[in-house]
Amino acid sequence: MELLPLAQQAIFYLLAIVIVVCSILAVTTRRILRAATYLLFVLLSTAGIYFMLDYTFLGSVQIAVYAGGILVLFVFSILLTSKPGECTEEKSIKQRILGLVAAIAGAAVCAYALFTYKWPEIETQEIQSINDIGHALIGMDKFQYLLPFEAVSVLLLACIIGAIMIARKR
Amino acid sequence: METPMIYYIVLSLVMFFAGVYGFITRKNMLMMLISIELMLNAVDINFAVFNRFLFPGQMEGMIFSIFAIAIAAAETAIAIAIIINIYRHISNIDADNLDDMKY
Amino acid sequence: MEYTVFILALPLAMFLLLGLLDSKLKPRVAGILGTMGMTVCTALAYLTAYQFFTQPRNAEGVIPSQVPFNVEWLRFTEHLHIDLGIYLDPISVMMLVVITTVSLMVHIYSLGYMHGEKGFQRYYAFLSLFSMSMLGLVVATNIFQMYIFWELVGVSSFLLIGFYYTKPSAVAASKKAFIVTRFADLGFLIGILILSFFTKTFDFATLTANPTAIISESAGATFLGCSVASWALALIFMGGAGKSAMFPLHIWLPDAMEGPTPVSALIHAATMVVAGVYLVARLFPVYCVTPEVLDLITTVGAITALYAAIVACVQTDIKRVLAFSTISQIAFMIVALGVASDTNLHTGLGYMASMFHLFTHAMFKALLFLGAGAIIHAVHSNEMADMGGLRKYMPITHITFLIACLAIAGIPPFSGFFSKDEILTAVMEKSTFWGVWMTVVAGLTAFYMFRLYFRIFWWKDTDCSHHTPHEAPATMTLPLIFLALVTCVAGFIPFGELVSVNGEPYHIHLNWSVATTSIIVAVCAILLATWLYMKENKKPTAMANATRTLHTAAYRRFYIDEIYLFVTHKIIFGLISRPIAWFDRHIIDGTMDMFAHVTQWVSARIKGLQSGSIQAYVWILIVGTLLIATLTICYCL
Amino acid sequence: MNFLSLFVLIPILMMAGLAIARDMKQIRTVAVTFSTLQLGLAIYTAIKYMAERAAGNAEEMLFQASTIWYEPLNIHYAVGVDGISIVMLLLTAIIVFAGVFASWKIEPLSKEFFLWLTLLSIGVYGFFISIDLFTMFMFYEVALIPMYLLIGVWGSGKKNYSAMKLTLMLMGGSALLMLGILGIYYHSAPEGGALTMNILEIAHNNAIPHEWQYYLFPLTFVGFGILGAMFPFHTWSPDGHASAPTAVSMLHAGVLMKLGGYGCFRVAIYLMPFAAQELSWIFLILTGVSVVYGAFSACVQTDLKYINAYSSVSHCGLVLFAILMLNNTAMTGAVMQMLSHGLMTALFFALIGMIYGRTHTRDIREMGGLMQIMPFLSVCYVIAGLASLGLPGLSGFVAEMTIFVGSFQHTDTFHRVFTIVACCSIVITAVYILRVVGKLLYGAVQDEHHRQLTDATWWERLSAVTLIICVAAIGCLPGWISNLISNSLNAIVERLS
Repeated sequence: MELLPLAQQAIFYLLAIVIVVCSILAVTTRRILRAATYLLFVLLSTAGIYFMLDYTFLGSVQIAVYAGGILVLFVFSILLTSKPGECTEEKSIKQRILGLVAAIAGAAVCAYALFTYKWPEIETQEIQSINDIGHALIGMDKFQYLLPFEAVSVLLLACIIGAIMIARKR
Repeated sequence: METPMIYYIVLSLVMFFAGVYGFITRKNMLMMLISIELMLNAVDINFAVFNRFLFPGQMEGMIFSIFAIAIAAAETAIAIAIIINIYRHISNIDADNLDDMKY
Repeated sequence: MEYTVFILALPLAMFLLLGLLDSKLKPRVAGILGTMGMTVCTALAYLTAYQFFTQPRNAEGVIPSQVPFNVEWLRFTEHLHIDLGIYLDPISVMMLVVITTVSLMVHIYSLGYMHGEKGFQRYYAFLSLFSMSMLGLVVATNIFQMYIFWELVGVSSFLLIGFYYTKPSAVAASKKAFIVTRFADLGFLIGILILSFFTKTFDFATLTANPTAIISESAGATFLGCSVASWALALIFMGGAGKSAMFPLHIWLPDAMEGPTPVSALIHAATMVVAGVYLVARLFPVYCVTPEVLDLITTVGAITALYAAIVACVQTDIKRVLAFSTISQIAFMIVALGVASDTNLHTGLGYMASMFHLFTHAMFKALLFLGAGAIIHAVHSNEMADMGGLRKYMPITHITFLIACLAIAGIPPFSGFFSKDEILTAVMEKSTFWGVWMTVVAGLTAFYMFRLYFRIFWWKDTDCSHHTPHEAPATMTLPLIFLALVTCVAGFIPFGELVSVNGEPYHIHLNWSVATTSIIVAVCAILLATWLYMKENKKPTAMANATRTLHTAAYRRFYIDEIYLFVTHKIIFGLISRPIAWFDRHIIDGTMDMFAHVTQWVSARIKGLQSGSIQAYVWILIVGTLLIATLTICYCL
Repeated sequence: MNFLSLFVLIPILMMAGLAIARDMKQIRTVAVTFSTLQLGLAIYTAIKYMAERAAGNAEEMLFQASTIWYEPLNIHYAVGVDGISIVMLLLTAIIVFAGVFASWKIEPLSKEFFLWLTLLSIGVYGFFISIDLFTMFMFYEVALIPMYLLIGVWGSGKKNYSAMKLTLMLMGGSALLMLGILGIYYHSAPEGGALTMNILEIAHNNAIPHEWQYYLFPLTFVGFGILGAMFPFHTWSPDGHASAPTAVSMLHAGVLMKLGGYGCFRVAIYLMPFAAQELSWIFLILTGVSVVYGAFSACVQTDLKYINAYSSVSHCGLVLFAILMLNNTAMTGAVMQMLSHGLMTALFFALIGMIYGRTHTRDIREMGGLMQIMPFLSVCYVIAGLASLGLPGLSGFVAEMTIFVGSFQHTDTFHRVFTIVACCSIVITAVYILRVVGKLLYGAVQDEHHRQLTDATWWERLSAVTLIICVAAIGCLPGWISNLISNSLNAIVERLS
């Protein structure tokens, strides 16, 4: 992508704002369907981030699997388990404040670590093509991942069956 | 590539702790699941970002993200199946009500 | 003289035979078998005595002691080992004769007395066991062998006292006898330990050959102000005092009369109870080096003699009277040993006197007990109240009993006179105080013996309409007659020629001043008894009433038994055992259980953390992670 | 193959035989055959051992053999025996033999009972023949675990509580022991040498630093001491024994408790002589207390098994007490006391089991006059009692006297005074033994129902008579066994000086 640096910056900030705002809204809203919607925005923006990093394959997977697959599941399950317009119960204000404190404290500790750490300067290099990714996923050499790939496929299959088994009516 | 790496990481940091906050303050299990998704997503971003900025010639991070996404999908499917099953049993999906397996 | 082994082996074989074949044998056969065994044994003992005393004396005029048999039984250390052997010297040979004689008499007597009793074979088995143990005790070559047989006689005494095991009083008496003597034996054992630790030997010959070893080896070590040597010997004497029923360890002996009467005659009058005297005599040269212990022995003996004599005056159970008389007479022997202070013939007179009295006393006391047995056999009661006027029905018993009474009262020419005279002489020479004291006791002895005699044979004419007492069968009268004969002649045995403190012959000569005094005292006492008890009258009751407190106290044996009961039940059981048992259950075990309870309690608390609430887990996770992270940042960066 | 391994092999074959046995008759046949074989083997070993010694074989342990089975920690299956092990093996074989007859009619699950009992005996035999620390420890655990089931399943009274308590406390001991053994292992050789678990090699290397001995000695001594019922870790014993079935009580009090004393010799004293000398006084006080304390406790108990269990505390206390005197005579006495106590306490428990099986009560207040009803059992009980209170001619006397004389030879006054304290136990022993005899056997019959009861059957007689013969044999002819032990102790005593 040959975007101008400025434009790139602008897009990044846009995505960043969307992510930050939507993730906070997703965890604070009392309407669960809205939360799912906010999550959708977050996921899509994340895909945008991946595109910005030139990981187009990852971005596509993100949109296809997360935004396309998982979120649909969420929406279905929300519709199955709650009535329209119903607000979810929340914990007491005290607990929420405590949670907030914990989250902020965690964030502060992490941020401190991140900002004090000296990151190495690395030269930018050419990005691997989708070809390479494909080879890596089904190759058997070093830095190639056929076994995990197959394991994940079996896992997914097992999940499909398992999910059906668990969720079916008895 | 003018946007420095740290920007991305801070972004994922915010997302992650938003997830943490959601996880510990919401009663509804679906909401907790959504929070988990947020956290997972934040981690995925980190993988990708570290790969992109620190090990540009390789693709372990990205592949990890792909697997993480796949596993998240699997996990969500199972979790939602379980939640639906629980809902059938107790017409409610509040985590507080689910402590039969304690001890 | 290797055949002496059979003196021990025969009774042992009899015990095993009768014990193992218990009910397979006919009672009669068992009795005769046991008696025959004992007869052979007695014959062998007499043969030994004859050969021993007729052997040539050595240059000093001493009959050399012999060890015809000795095997090592158990080796402890280089120096210390228990041997089993046979040590023959004048006193052990004398004891062999006494024991086998009395034992044989008792065996024969029991054929009649125990006839038809349940457990007849068992009785003879125990008698054999006892004879074996007692014989083993007297021939012991070393102090540990003596201790071994000491314990064995203790247990056979226990078994025989508890012969009528269905009778609670007999069971209690046997228990008491065993435990009291066991307690005394503890002293004996500790004494042996101390003695052997310093002298490095158990052997009598070595110990007595070098009696000062204990003093020199212990090198002035003291404990509570007394030298260790004194402690050792005093503790050994404690063992002897327990067996010989010295005050205050005498309490078991009167109760031991619960056993069959022949057993009382054998064990609790003639043989086992003199074991303590024998023990002191055996170690006499060693005792001589610690005069303070000899003084202790004298004091204990004198107190016991007076105490027992007073108590004997008021008892109404005839066996009890005899029991206390036994205690008193043994105390005479003990006093005699105590006043003998050295191993030369003159100052060591008490030694000879003690042994002489042991010999004569064994005979006449056995006679008294067997006679009492015949009486009990006839009237089926131990109580004086049920007796009286028996002289007409039981002439043989009457005569023999009278002879024995005269002997014990110290009337010449019966054996008791000679031996008691020697004792009084020896005591008198040492200290006039004890001499007078013992003479008074001798007078008391004459009094209570004749009180007994008159109450049994005179007093009143019993109403015999429902049951006529009859003379005992021949198996019972024969031993009486034999022992009576012995009592008549024993005084003329030249005892001092055979047994004396250093083995040299000693010519017994009567000290007429002492003898006259004692005869006068004894005759006065007998007359007093005659006046009081010859015919049924109210004088004794009146006297008892006049001295009510003293009489009751004496009758209750000055409450010594009550004190013991208090100590054992209230203090040992109530204040030691029970608290310890409680402590064990509740404190020690409670602590162990507490560990278990604390574990359970803690786990019950911790399991709350496993609440099943995911959010709680996450909370803990977050807090934990934060903590670790913070700590890492603080300390590592 | 070394013939000592037969001690483990025969019980294993016995288990196989039991596994295929189908009815009670076959089970008994197998049990009797194999326990007789074991007894024969033990006697054969003893004779062969004495023949070897007589032939001048002066090796410390005879019939040694060793096979490595776990390389990384240098753990061997190493066997060998000396006089002490021989005595213990004989004891085990005799008690197993008597125990089989004592449990002739065990119900229910007889087959399983004998299987577990055999496993227990494997552990005990293995422990006594091993000279490798770890293998020894392993056999020790093998002996402990079946106990839990044997008490828990076939016991009586509060069996679950007792089984749990016993197992947990002994496991606690094992934990200390494990630490101690590892500690010894890591100091078993001088700097740079090959570490070893072999007891003889460790003793030969003599490399355990003194400051380490201060830690390792208490660990191992207490670890084994718990099994030897050392005050204040003895409380498993009364409850455990009271609940255990007859044969298990016999084997446990008779043999398993001896593992403690044996271990103290073999491991604690032998390998750490320095600390043994330095620290012995602490344990001397504890064991001296337990001698008198156990006897006093026994005086007021009313349950027959409790009386006997406390008497075991007292007698086993004497074993440890004598061991700590650290001289040849006292230690000989300790081994003899182990043997003697093993036999007579087994006899006691066998008789108590037989009486309990008839009267269904163990409370002495509810019984009386048994002499009239079951004379054989009562006479045996009296004999056991007399052995226990130390009657000459029975084994207890020999053992106790050896201990007392040996202990009193100690040059230190403190030790001698404590010996006198321990001596007092013989009087208290007499008190509680006679109390039971008087109450239980003599006197009038308490319960008229008891009059219908029968005397011992032939197998019960066989069991009791076997033990009585052994007790009397040792009591009458103690010389050979005392020599056997004392010669083997020389090696240990030499290391102490």
